[in-house]
Amino acid sequence: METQKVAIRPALSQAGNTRTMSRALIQNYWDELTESDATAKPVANTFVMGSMAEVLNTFDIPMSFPEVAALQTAVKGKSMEYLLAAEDLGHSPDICGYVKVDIGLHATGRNHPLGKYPKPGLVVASNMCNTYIKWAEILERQYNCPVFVLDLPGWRGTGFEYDSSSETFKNDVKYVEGQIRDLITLCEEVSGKKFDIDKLREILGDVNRMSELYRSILAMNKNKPAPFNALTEGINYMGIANILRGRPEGVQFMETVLSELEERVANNVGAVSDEHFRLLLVGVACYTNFKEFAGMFERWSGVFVASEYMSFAGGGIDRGVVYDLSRPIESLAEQILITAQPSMSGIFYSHEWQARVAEDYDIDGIVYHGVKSCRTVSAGLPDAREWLLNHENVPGLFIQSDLVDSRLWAEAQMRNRIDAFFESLESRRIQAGV
Amino acid sequence: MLVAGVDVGSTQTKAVVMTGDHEILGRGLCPTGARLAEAGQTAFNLALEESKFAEPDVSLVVGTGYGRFNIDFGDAQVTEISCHARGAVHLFPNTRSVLDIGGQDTKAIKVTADGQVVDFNMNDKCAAGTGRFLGAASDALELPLGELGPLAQTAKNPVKMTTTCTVFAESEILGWLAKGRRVEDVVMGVHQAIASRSVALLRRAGIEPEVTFTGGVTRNTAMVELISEMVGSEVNTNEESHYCGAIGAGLYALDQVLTGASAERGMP
Amino acid sequence: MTLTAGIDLGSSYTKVALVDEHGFIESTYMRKTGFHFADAAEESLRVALEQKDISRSDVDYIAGTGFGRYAAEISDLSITELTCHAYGTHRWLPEVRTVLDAGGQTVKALRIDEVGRVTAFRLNDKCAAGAGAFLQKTVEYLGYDITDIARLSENAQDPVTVSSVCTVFAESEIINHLAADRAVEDVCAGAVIALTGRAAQLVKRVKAEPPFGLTGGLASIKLLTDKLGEILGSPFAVPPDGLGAYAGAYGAALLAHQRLQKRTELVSA
Amino acid sequence: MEEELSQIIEECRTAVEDPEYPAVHEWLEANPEGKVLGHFQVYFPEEIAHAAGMLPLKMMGFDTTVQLREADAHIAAFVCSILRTSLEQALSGRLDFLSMYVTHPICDAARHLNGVWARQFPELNCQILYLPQNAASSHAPEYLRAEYRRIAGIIEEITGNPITDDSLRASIELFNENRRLLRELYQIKRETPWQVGLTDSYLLMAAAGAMPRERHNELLGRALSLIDARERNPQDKLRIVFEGGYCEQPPIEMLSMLQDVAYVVDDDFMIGLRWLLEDVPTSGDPVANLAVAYLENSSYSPVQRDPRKLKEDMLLKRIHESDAQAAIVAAPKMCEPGLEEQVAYDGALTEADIPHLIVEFEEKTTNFEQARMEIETFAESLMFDFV
Repeated sequence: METQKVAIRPALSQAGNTRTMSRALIQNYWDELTESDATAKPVANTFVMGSMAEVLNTFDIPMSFPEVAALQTAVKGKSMEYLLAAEDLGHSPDICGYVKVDIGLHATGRNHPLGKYPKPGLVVASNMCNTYIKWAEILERQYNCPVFVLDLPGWRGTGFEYDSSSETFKNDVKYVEGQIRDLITLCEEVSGKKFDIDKLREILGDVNRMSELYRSILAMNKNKPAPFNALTEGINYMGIANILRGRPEGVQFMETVLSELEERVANNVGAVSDEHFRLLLVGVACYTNFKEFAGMFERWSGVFVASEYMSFAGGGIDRGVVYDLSRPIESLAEQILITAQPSMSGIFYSHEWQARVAEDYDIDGIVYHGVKSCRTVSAGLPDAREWLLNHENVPGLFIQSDLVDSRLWAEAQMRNRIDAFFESLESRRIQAGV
Repeated sequence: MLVAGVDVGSTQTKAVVMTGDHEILGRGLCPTGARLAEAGQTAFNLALEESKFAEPDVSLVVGTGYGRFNIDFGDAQVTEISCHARGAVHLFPNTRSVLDIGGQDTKAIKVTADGQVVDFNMNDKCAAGTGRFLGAASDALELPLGELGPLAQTAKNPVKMTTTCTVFAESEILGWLAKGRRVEDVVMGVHQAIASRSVALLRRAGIEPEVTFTGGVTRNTAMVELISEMVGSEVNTNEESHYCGAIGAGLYALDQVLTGASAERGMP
Repeated sequence: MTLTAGIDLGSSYTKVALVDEHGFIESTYMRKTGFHFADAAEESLRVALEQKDISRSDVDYIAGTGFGRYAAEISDLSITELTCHAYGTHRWLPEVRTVLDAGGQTVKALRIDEVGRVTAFRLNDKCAAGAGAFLQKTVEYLGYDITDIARLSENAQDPVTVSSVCTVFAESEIINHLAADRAVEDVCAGAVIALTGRAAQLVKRVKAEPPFGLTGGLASIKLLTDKLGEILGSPFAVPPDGLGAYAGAYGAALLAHQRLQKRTELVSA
Repeated sequence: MEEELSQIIEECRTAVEDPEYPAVHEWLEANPEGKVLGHFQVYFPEEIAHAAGMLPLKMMGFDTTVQLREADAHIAAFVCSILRTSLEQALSGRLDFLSMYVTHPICDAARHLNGVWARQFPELNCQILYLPQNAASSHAPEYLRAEYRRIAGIIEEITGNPITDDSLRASIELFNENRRLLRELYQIKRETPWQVGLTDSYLLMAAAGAMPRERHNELLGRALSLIDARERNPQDKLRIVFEGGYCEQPPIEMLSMLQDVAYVVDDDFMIGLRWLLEDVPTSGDPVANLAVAYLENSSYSPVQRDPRKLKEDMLLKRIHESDAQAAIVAAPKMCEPGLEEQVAYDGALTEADIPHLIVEFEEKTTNFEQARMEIETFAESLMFDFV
């Protein structure tokens, strides 16, 4: 077999800070959950998109993110045992693997490789993914805990931009604001604490700050070479953005990342050695074979300079959250609605977003990775791919596997498609006479 | 000066030996079987035999196909997507779209005038509609692959196969036979299923004439007719089409010898 | 004596069992089904009768089962292979509460009650390298045939992993293992283990309870039987003297006797 | 009499099964200025479109009569048949008569339909109707009223016809009549299932979404009296409930197989057509009435979240009210919401000691051997007397 070229990152004074820090923060996250479980402190099971971290943090209700937990079991090579445990209970091979890993964790003593997986004392699920709601109902049945469904009407038109001056928007805001007030009442019951609007205000301020930093981080990859790999490193940035949304540690983390990236740029250090192809990832990665997956691109010196995942799965934090602290609840309702769009209509009309990113980040090609587990992300990819190719002349590769189900990983087929894609990108260069 | 291209596919291995001015002196063909390296060597030897030259006379060998990394005597590897594209344009210079129905992958490729890949589409994460589907039919019907095409052409009233999944195929075929349908009508149904699935792949990038059909299945006249019919124009094939991947590999070998440009496209 | 025939028209093989009122098997016969179910049924019955020179007129009732049950005009009644399999196995192994039938095209897990009635069942997901045909293709690819599976798989040192769910991609995994020069035995065993894992999953999904029984063509593969027992924590019993393949035909013939009885009761009443 | 009935059923079958939409074209010939609104499963307040003189058409999938040529190029694998076939219908030009297309994000795959349609048909007005997923919220009715008004506004623009309270009331009355007739049909299924077979009752019901309601009221009204007049004898068959037909529909051939082995005394086929359980009041604000009816007086499905309607409880209720002995819990291949209910249904039915079978089906299939075997085995296990 041929030898793999894997990019080596040179040592930097800052280098590794981000990694050690994110590892520590993730361990803290698990320690907090483990402790809450031990002390029977009610934990909120919430999801990365539309987590309502702003409200939950106001009541110091610890948040447990099942997607993050499931992803980590896959990276640790443990997802299949949980997934199969769920299938043994009768769950279909054709439903979301994240859901099954979660069910498996709950069915096998809630022992996660990184800590104790807590019982939910409250489930918050938005409709940003329909499966969240089904998922919440599964937990509701098992633990009969309170379930709060945050219903966020997406943009109705067939465009990508959300018209926040419209009547529709005003009506949606009323609906969402009402729901947020209901959630606040529910949190008061669950936590036994009174609602403190000033604390909410403070948290909203942190989210504003984090969002600003997150945006600057993404923008760093407009540099050549791109300082970070949106596939391998971006996943950490986004993970922290989700689990520490509205917490000062989260803000500090983003500051560290930004300064590390600034230093990489100053030293002209790229995420992969001799950056050769600049790529955009649309869809999500394959975590059961994460290293092989990333390696298949790195051996061609291809770097993911941007990833749609870092947008929609961050609950829209990349779109610039600007809460008006003078009217916290109203502003929360408005901003949630606006920033929810990338994860709602945004996914369906994302061809416009992709075209813009391809332009701004000088992308050579787009990798569309569809996963069986996530129809929210995957169902429309072939159509978007076709649009980008025919309207913007941006080449795209369409591949499929799964997030957590290694039975859907076919290495030979995957490699063959990826190699062929890079060969065709090279051909395009020859054409262009570059 | 001689070069060679060896295409180790999942079912068959093909090799050609060609001269600096693209003349094909020898062809080799053998089943791939379990030992990929051996298959590559065998096909290469057969090609050498026909060419009346010996291995040392060949200055460069490029491997392609699933087993491309197993060809220990190969100097470089290129995927069969690039090779089929290159080979197709070589065989039919007006080619803009290429279709190859392979054992595990069906490829629909859009190419430029000089055989560079613009876009390609392959079967989804599921082997639906690949050449393997014909294999399943021949297993289920206990008929040799070679007989399927001619048999299909005698069909009067083809069945509608609803699955293109090879795993489902056998039971659906038996299902039709159990319903008393004629064997040729079932076989034609199988051909139509693969053809429409393959043409759907071509459509993903937009079908641009001329369409050239490559690979082993080109010897199946029923399939060639069906695809022409669905594409809406006669698709190109000839006796060399079967070796198209190997020919493309040979051409890449030639590039490297002549220009020194690494045949492995873009590998820095 | 009254005699009934059970004809199991499987997608690959047709099996016949002639059974008397005590459940004693008078004659059995098996042949490839081919495409003409009616002929296959007629032919097999004829041979089964000839073997023991029984005349056609001595057969009081015929029950057809299996994939082609509707095409067999000669049968008085058609019953599904699941019902027949369960009942046939039940009569051989009365204590068994869960039957796994591992055949060429499908693998079935059945939970049965104390009278041999199916209370729950599950068939392999078609979109999975689940059934015997997968093993067959694998060994053929390795240059052996189905009869070698047992031997090869038992001599494995370090079985490979086959994770892909699609048969076709599973095949390509096998190609890749061979390309990586893994031993034929290890590859074969890997395939058997992959299939065993899926079969075990099916058994779990019918909320299986031991004792377990195993029927069907693959019952002869020791590695499979052992692994299954290992995974599910209880051994798998197999029907007497290699009759496993006839479970469906036997069950059909037995159920035919029940119908026959009911009919005579009705007549006398 | 039987002949007249079979003529009615044939008209319904054509409307439901013919991929050329003959019933729609007939209507368009009679109303040259008429406009058609296509709405994807599960529910759409068709009264609003009707009030503006539009013909509401329920997007259904098709079996093998529609060959997938284009659709797979636009939508990923791992999605159900109805998404593919309905998209294929549009891409093949058979739906060119549509002036408006509305989806409700019922599932993660269907959410993409609007985007795909919008990219493929820039001229067509594609709208998303956001029905509340927090149905029990006290804020939902007001939100939904405004959302219906928004849709009404777009319909008024497209048709140029104002939707007045009175025109809407008239439409509500027409649809109330249709709902009444459908309730009657289902009452027959529950009380005297031998009077009408499953495929016939299905076609009679489903046709409501595929032809003008005026015509459907006529046909169904007449059919019901003919069915009533039948003198058929009950057979010794199982009484079962079929659950799982709320969106993609099982192929007719599967239904006829079902009716061979059992009486299907209740089901959730095309539940959107029967979503509103009672007459919608015509007094007061009709738009508000429609919104309230959707939320407060409606059926259930795996794609609506309403804590007041726990699905397993609703299924048990359906089984008891129809006095069924057993249930078939089905889901279309790749249907995530449907599949996600199965374990809960299984648990609830096991606990209630109701024999049940869990099966998968796919609209686009001719191969029923497995489904047939599973269903027959299920019936045999309940009907054979083993010794």
